[in-house]
Amino acid sequence: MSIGGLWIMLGAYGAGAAVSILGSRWGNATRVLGHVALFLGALAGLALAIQRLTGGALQTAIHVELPHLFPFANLVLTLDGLSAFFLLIVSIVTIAAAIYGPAYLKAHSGSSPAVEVLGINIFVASMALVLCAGDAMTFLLAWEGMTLASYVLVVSEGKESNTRAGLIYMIMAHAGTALLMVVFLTLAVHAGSFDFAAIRTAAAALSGTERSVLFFLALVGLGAKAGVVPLHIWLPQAHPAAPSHASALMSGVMLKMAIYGILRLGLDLLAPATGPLPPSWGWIVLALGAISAIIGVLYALQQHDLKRLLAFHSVENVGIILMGVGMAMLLAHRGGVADALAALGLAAALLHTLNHAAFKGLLFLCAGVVQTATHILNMEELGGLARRMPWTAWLFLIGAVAISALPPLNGFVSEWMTFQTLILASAYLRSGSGLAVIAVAAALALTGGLAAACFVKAFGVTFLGRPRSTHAAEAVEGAPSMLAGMVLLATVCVVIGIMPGYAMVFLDSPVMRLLGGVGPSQLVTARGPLVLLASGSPGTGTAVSMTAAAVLLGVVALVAWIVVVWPRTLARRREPTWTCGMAPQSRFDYTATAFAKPLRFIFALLYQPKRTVRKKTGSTPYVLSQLHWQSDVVDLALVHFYNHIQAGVTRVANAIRQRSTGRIHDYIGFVLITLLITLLVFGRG
Amino acid sequence: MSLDLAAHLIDIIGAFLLITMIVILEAGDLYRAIYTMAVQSVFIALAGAVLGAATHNTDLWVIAGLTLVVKVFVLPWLLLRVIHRMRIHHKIEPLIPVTATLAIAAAIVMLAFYLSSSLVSLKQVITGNALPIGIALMLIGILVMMSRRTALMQMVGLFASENGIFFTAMAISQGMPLIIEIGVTLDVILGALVMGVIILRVKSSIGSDIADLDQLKG
Amino acid sequence: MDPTLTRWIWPLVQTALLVLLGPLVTGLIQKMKARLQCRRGAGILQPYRDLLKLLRKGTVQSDTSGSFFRVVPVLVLGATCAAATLVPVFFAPGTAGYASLLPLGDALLLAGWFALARFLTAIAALDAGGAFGGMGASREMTVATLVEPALILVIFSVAIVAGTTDLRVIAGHPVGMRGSFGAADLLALFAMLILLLAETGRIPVDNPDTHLELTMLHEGMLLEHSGPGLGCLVLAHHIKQIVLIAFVQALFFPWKAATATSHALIMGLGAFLLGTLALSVFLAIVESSYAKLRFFNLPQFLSISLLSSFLAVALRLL
Amino acid sequence: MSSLLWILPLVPIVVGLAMLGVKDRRLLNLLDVASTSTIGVLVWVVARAVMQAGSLRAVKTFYADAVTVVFLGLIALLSVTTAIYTIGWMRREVASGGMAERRLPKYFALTQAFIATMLITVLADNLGLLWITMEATTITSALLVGFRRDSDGLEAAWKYIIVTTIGISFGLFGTVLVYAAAAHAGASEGAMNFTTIAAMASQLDPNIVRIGFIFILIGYGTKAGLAPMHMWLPDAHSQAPTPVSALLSGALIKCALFGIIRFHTIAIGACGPGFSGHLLLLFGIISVVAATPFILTQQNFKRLLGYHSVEHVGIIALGLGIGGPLGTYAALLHVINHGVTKALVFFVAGDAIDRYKTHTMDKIRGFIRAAPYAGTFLMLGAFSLAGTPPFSIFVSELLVLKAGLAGRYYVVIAIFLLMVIAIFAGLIHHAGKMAFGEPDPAVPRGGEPASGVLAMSMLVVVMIGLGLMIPPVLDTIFTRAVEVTLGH
Repeated sequence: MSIGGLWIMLGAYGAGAAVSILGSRWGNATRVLGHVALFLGALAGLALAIQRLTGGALQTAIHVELPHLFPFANLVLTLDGLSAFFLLIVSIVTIAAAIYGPAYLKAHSGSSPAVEVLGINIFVASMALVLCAGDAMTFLLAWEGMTLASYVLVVSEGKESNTRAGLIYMIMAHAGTALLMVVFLTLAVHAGSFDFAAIRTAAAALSGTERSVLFFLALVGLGAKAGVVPLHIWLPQAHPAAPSHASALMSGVMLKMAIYGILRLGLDLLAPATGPLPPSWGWIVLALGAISAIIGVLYALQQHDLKRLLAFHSVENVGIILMGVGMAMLLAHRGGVADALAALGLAAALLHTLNHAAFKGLLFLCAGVVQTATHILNMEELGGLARRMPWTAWLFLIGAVAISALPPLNGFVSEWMTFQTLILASAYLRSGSGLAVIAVAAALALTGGLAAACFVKAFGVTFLGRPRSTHAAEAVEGAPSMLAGMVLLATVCVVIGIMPGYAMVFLDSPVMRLLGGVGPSQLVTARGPLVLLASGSPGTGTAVSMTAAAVLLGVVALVAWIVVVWPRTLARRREPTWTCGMAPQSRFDYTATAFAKPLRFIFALLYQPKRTVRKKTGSTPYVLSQLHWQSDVVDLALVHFYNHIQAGVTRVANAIRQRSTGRIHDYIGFVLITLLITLLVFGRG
Repeated sequence: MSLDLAAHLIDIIGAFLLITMIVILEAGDLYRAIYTMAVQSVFIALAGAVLGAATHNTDLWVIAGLTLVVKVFVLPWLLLRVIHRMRIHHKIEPLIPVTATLAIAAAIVMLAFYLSSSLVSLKQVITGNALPIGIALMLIGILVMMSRRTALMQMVGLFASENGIFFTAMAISQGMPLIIEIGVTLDVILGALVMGVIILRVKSSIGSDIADLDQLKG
Repeated sequence: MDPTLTRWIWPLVQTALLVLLGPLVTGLIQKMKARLQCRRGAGILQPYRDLLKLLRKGTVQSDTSGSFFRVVPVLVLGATCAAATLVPVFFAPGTAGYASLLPLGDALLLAGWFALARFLTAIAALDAGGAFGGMGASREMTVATLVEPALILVIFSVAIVAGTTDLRVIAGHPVGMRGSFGAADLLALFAMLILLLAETGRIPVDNPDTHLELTMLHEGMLLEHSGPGLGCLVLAHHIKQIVLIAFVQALFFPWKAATATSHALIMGLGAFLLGTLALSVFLAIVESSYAKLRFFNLPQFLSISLLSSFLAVALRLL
Repeated sequence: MSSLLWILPLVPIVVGLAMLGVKDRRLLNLLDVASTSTIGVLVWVVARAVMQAGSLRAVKTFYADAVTVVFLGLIALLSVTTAIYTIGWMRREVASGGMAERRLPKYFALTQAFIATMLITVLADNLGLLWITMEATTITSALLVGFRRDSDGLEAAWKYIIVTTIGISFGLFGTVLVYAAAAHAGASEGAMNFTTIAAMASQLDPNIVRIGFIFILIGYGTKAGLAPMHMWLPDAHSQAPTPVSALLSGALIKCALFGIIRFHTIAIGACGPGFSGHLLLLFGIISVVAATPFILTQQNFKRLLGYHSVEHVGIIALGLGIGGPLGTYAALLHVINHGVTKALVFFVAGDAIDRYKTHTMDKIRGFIRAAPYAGTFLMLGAFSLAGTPPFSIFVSELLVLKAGLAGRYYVVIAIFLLMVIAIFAGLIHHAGKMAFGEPDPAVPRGGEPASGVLAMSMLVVVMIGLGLMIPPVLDTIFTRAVEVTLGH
């Protein structure tokens, strides 16, 4: 089945891409067929991944030789535990996106169906190929293919803003790829082959410093893709620009390809043959994680564009994932307790990867429905949608609770595991390093709090209160197929949240592939799938049962409902909201800007908020006839780093270009002088 | 004629060539530059003849004749026609002051000697300074092209520097194979024609010296 | 008694106790405040009366609010009660935490439940679509973001030693783990007391008994609720308060019965009641001797707790 | 079989002469396509023969080995596609009055002559003949550059012919020196033939060859557009009629490179791989660096492409300079890849410029909407030039990179990558702005000539094909070519 499954999956994606030749003439047919192919491919991928993950952790990797395309590198596909797990993620979100897609695109006829179908199929296919790549060449090809396809999706609507977003995205991604090329080619040179197997052995022979240099180069390259601060600037611009189900795939899945790359390089290819990794790796990844998490969520708080807000949250969640990865790198192969903790940390990271894919996908799809219904993404102009589109509202709420890491949904589980790893690790490391780990834990806590605040704002301002624009007032619920896709992802969130034990099985083979030792299913669910267990050494540790917790919540709430609120015996009236006696209107609602104001003040250092207030007074200066109030925050990285670079380069380039006179005598002079100098320098041996 | 006599003559001719080149370089008048170029070509032809006599290599005679015809008569005539058709004043205003150009020329000559001093093996062929003079001629020719404004001077400089190449070719290896020499000369004539055509076309359509055009830049 | 039965029984008994005593503590504090302010004040059972009254009243719901608005109160109550099951009151068989069939007692989950309750309350406040609700929600969430890290650090300062975040284990091993009550504990306790003020919404962070829009945080969010719904939220607030008080004791004064002998149980219960009384007094005194801080001074105030809790952790580790 | 070698250039010469007598545009186009495709077929045959025999020789001075085949293939491919593209392009030009009916025969004849000279250049074994035809390419193409007879065109033509002729004369001097060296090393018969000299390279006086190679590199480098001798290139390539630009950028500068490669081989034999390699490396990186600022701030579409040629010639020189089998392989591969892509982009540029009646890129908007095919090809070409897969240039740049890393030229690689990224940014910026958005209503929509689309699609197929695989046949050709170049 395995190899067959691989081919079926790729074939389906290929077919989906091929559908695009139908072109725009039969637009709907193209859309539907293309997404059907996408769906089937993802289904095959899902089956393949599950079969691979549940078929015993240590079974040998699937290994497929591709046709001999390049004389200097033979392309190989391998599917081991790690790849399979990420393939699982890709497939799940893709299935939802494929169900959701057609109706959404039908509503947004901004671009040609052919391009969209081609783009999304190749996009997903190349992500699958990145995961299945068994050699550097395939990896690089698929990696750039992924970038290119997503670029097509970003610019597919052809608006100026999209073009700009796409440009920044492409530049960052390409720079990242350049670094990856350097890393992989250096390895290939040493290995004498692009094959990962050969590279693995060759890397083991390298000196520690060489390996560290390569790893950090790769970390920067991959970080640019993962949106790690300060390489994140492209992300909040590019993700919103794409069609929503593509955004869901980009934010929910594509970033994870970078995580995969970090794991693949850090813990597999570049890892020393024996013994622990260089501590610097783990620490730096940990630091990046903490910074990205906090900065990401802080900037998310100040966004009023729904999709931009979600994009910034991807930065945050990548940070959280990196925390787990960092712990795993820090503790891996140190023996005893450390190994168990490393496994726990890696499991946490991987589980959060899956969770984030689920709820971030869900949230982007919801945002897509809102966009479809109102053609607005600016929260300030939305509001009151809950009554007109209850399904979307409830699903968004589920996503919000999950991403805010609140029980009883999946976000809490993975963050709980991360927390447990951090505390147990700090107890294990003691002293300074232990304290550093605790600091990271505090950062994680802060992140959680901010995320909650941010999503109270996002949900409340978007869906509750009164509609603040006619579009919002006339919104209609999304098409059933769109809702179906969202429900699928919501189900994943709930199931993993309430019964996380059953997800541990999937984590076994990736964790054991990278760390050896015992998998999470022995560590975390040693006491059966209903109880989660976080413990370094046997006999100690913390146990929690999400199932029981959820049941408790349900029972109490149900009892309270039946006993107290539900009974109809009591009178129930509806009156306007109390607004100190004035007639309430939508302008009384708390806006997103207002909601985020306290935090804007507290973290002013980071935001450097600019506010401009223009008052127009009437006859007397005491009567305001008009008040214009505007406030915006800056992205420090953008303002203090990237803009300077761009300006500088342009200035230099212009300066040089001004020099060129266009006089033929100068041309001749250059030739002559070059000749003379060259003769003078190299003329005599 | 014996070889070392030939070598001696070639040396003298080389000296004359350098002199003519310097005259071209600081020529303030188109006609003078062109005539000097013709004279220089005469010396090239002479060199060919001398070598031919010395080495009994009939090809060299042909080459000498060819040079005489093309470089001494055809090209100057062509240039003069162009001048005539353009009816331009034939003063040459230098872009770089003449003294400076002369200094550069001196530097070039020294560089040429410096370089050729490493080419021991060639010394044995023809004693004397054929090679450095050849290099110097060619480079100074280019110097003329870059330091004088009018397009015609650029053509003159080009031909002069080609003289340098021919001289070197004869001096260090009794000329290139005949057929190649002919082809090269043919190219030179063709090139000259095309250049002349372009110059005239610009003069007629825009009315300015083409070497002054600098619309395309950056 | 049958051990499996006890495993099931004790958490429920303790939870029930907390739920029942919740309003009483509030009443107690109100009474003491009144006394300190030389008023007679209402009887300490007043909160119960208020609750009963609320549950019997009809509801007036804002015409803009929707289904969320009605569902949230019960969910908040549910979350708070779920949190209540996690904190040991007087009985904490130390080993039970790790091995018990029904692992209740994880401090992180406790924090999680409170966060959920707060999240939902804030959302309901926005649903009404008034400025007060929004302001309350905004400020409450802001304070929460500052409280969370400190709370986590306090928990960790203890958990590092215990090697677990299970409160029943922490409370179950009074001497064995931490030895005497050291400097680290003192710092952590100090931090926790500040958090107690913040989380229970009391002066100087919040003012529980005013509806002046400029001062209120938590009350602002409840403004539009009425009848049973409001009842649920108020009750949830009472419970949250006592749960936090119990939480403080579980972390720092873990005098719990380790075995199910009647003697030990009575001792544990007594200890709990005394501790609760003490903390109530503390709250009352602080409330009546301080003024409410300006909202934008809160960060400094809370950062004190953040710092001291971090120092506590540092002392533990270094 | 070997007689094909002199028949090959004869085809365009004969056809060209015939064209002078033809007035009808369609017939001229037909002849054009016919002759070029004949060339294509003949090249195919020659290639097969060379693959079997290893090398071919005719009338003592025509010679073809694997390197020749690589360049022949490029010239043939570009001539054919250009001929096809010219059909539609010429129709537009004549209709818009850009090209007078009566001058058509001259134009086509010149093109044929141009192609013929290029063919002889790469077929010549005699280095003198190589020089002569190289100069001839300058003369013929200069006439084509200035064909429109407007001030800019003539200025460009003048700069082009003067500067490259200077370069070429340096080339001649270098040739003379090497020839002398060979003559003195005792080669009497055919002392000017590449094969002879290469065979006895080790006996040449390294000092002479060193100076000779410098002259060759600067001289032919001028024609190849290596910085800092490149300045004429953007002028000429931007002013020439579009099909000619495509040939200039795609094929002609490669012919100059062919000359350099020949002498590179000799230099390797005479003074070891170090000397010529390092010079090429130096000028390669200089070209890449020099091109960057002009690409970033360029406003004129065709000038942008001109500077891009400078960059890519630099990359080829880089590959040659890094040397070794891998680097040389990469360089030769890049010769093909860049030729194909650059021709494609010039075709697109021609369409865009005719459509929007401007060279300034800021005025070009929504090209994809206006011309779906050309617009899409523009983006594809831009990404290919920028070196992203699945396009061919990615592969060759990857190999250059790998060779550089293997040779531990870390500094060079670092500079190279920085520049490539900057250029990428500039290129995608320009292309994106042109391709997307809404064209203003005045711009004609659709109506793309089938011939143009066909020509472009042919190139795109090659471009993507070579990006996805290197067929074994090509691989063997390139491997042989590498051996020849490195003188094994």
